[in-house]
Order: sequence, then structure tokens, then C-alpha cells
Amino acid sequence: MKALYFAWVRERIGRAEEELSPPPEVATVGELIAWLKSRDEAYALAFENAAVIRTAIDKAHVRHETPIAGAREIAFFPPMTGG
Amino acid sequence: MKALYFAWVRERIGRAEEELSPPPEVATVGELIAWLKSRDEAYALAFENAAVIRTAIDKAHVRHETPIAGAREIAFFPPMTGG
Amino acid sequence: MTPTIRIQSAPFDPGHEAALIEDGRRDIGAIVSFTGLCRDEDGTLAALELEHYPGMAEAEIARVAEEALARWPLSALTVIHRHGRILPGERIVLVITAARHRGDAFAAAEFLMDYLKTRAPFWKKEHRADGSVGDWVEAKAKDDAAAERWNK
Amino acid sequence: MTPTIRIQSAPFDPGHEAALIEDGRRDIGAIVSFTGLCRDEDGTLAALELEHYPGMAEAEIARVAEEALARWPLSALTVIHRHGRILPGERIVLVITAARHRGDAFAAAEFLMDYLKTRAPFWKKEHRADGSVGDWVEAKAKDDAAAERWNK
Repeated sequence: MKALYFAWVRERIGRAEEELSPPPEVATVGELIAWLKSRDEAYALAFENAAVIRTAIDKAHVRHETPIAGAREIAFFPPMTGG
Repeated sequence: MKALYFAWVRERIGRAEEELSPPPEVATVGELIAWLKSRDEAYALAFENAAVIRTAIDKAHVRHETPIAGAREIAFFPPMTGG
Repeated sequence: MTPTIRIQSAPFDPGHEAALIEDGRRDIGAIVSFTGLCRDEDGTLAALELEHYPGMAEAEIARVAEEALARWPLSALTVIHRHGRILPGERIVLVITAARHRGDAFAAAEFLMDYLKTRAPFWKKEHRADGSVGDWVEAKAKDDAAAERWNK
Repeated sequence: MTPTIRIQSAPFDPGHEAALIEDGRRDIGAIVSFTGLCRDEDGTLAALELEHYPGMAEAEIARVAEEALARWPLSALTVIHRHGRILPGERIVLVITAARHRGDAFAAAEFLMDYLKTRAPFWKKEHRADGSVGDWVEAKAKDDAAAERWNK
């Protein structure tokens, strides 16, 4: 699946997007975050406070408990500050 | 004192303004309305439901209990429907 | 800050009035603009005739504006109310509030409209499409209730 | 009724957008227009850089607009949100609601702004007047609380 990163999540990881192939035991958004966090220091920093990270699957907000099965695009970003 | 009438109060009385010289025992706005009402049928019709009539002294809203002493201009009108 | 208050028979331009407020400022975060229009859904209205009490209309709107300025920290405030003959689809009233934060701008604009409805000395008479003179528009209990909630 | 939703880097004209809604209609009694501006009271901000999630921004605003249409009887609805570099004093976001009655137009506009603040995927980064890159603007608990009240 395609991963997108925005704002300081993007800056900390150092890229705006990439292809992810998590192992089959990674079932939810929260588990995907934990898996990414374990990759290297950049991801660890980006996701250090996982509770604040907002997520979207296929351009709609989802919670960390949401399953990732079937997701084509998953996005990670800080709380929104538009408007 | 000068009296002004607006909207259907004006239409029923048949004039927009006039000079009033109420007798000294007419002390409040409500008493002035009662005095006007007793003048003729046009005033009686204009003030038939005195409770709905709004009043202003010198361009500021007042209640029927307000004394009229010192008033230069007193206005009578229906509830407002601007905006 | 002195509010801009105008009572006029001429049309007004809400976008222009808001732009005048914004111009050259960097301290405004939110502008709320309310435009009230002459409505005629069933096609029976030729025009509204808006009667007003000259002098008191300005004074009363100024009092309502001062009340709004005392309640909310506003950066600017404009109220324009038309009188005379107004056609369906035309604008009748404009309220613009500017503030640092949107909550203040929204609350002040709604307060101003609720108070204008019940306190500003204007009266609407209907002229019907069939040429007859219709009724004076009746005041709505709903408008009194809307104004009343600000006293809580 | 289809809401007008635009995400763009170009400036917009609130008065023009409202006039497009009003044009030729006799069934609108109230138009509420909200403009959010880039604020810089202490003169330390050079610009805001607004990052967004293309595609999701439009989709999420469309969802919020549908929610507003389900809650209030609206005659028209416009939301425009800019992205990219925005200077102090410039406009960032525009929400316009049109309705027969003012209460619906006010409530829907405020609801839309509260939801845009907390749900639309935009992020603001500060560029300081001294040439340095400042912080990402932090989300405010106040904005979450403002959105939360519509769930009561």
C-alpha cells in the first residue's frame, strides 16, 4: 500500500510518500504505526507520540483501531490546523 | 411636545406628526396613550390594542410606565420589523 | 474603535464594505458578514416598502453596536440598513463583524442581527404583485425569543 | 443543491462568491459569509505556508458540507480554502451559507468552520520575518471543543 506523510510527520521521516509492505500480522492502523516506529530513528521520532498522530485510509479519517486490510492509500499527519 | 406616528399607527391616525398639549394629570406614556385614545375614532383604532404599541421618547425606547415630563419628542409605533 | 453605521435608500455592496475593513490590517483573523435579503418565494410580492424613524434608527443601531463592542473584543463593526422601496432579491441589511477570533465575530454578528430585528425602528409594508397594497409585516415571536437569549 | 467547494492557491473574492449565490434568486433571506485571514499582530510573521492533502481536502470538506446540508435547510453553500504561501492580512478560508432564515445560515456557517478547523487536512507552518523557518502551528484544544459542541 501507498503511505503518505504530511507536515512534521513528513519532515521527520524525510519523505512525502513511499510504498509499504507490512508483514501479515500488522492488522490495524495502530499496529502499522508501531511497525513503522521500529524501522529506524527517523520513524521513531515521527511517531514518538503515536497518540497524537491522525490517520486516513483512502482519503477518509480513520482511528488507530481501524483494520488496514484493503487499504490502497494510508496517510499519517499531525492534528489539522487549517481554516 | 411633538408626537410622531409610524407604520400602521400613522396610517390609522392619518398623520405622521403633530404637537400635543396633554393636560397636567397625564404623567406617563401609558396615560398619554389613554388620553389620545379618547380623542376620536381614528386614535381609538390606532391604540385599540395599547399593549402592542411601542414608544420612544427623544429617540430612545421607553416603557408605558415612563414619565413624559421633559420629553421633547414622543413616538408611537408597532413592533419593529426591520433587519 | 468607531462602528460604521449607515441608514440609506441606496443599495450597498457587502464585499466592498468587508474589503474596507480588511484593508491594510494584519490583526484581523475572522470576518463575519451577514446580508439580509428581500424574499419572495411564491411570486406574489412586488416590493417591500421600508419605513423608518430617521434619527432614532441611527441612534438605536449605535446603541446596539456599543453593546456588542462591550461584550466582544471586536476589531471593526459595520451596520448598513436600507429604507424605502426594496425589490425581491435585493439586499436590505448588512452586518459585518471583524475580530481576532472567529467565535467573537460570529457571536457579535448574530447578536447584532437579533437586536436589530427587535429594536431598530423599521417597519416593512408589502406591495403585492397584483398592484394592491398588502399588509404590514407582523413582528415574529421567534425574533423576540432570539433577542431574549442574549440576556441570559 | 450541490455545494461549491474549491481548494486553490489563488486568492478569492468573498463578495464575488456571495454575489454568485444571490444572483437571480428571490428565495434567499439570509447570507452568512465567514472569511478567515492570516493574522500577525506582533510583526514577526513573514508568511504562513499551508500544506494540504490533495484529494482528501476536497473529499473531507464535501463530507462536512453534506453534514451541514443534512442538518439545516440551506439554499446554497460555498467553501473555498487556500493552500501554499499566504501573507499576513491575506484571506485563507471562505465559508458562505445561504438560507431562507438567518438562524440556519448562522448555525451552518459556524458548524462548517468548526469542522473545517478540526477535520480538513491542512497544516500551517510559520515563516518568520527574520528569515528563519518557524514552527508548525499547533492545533488548539479550543477548536476541538468548538467542534465537539455540535455532537450534543
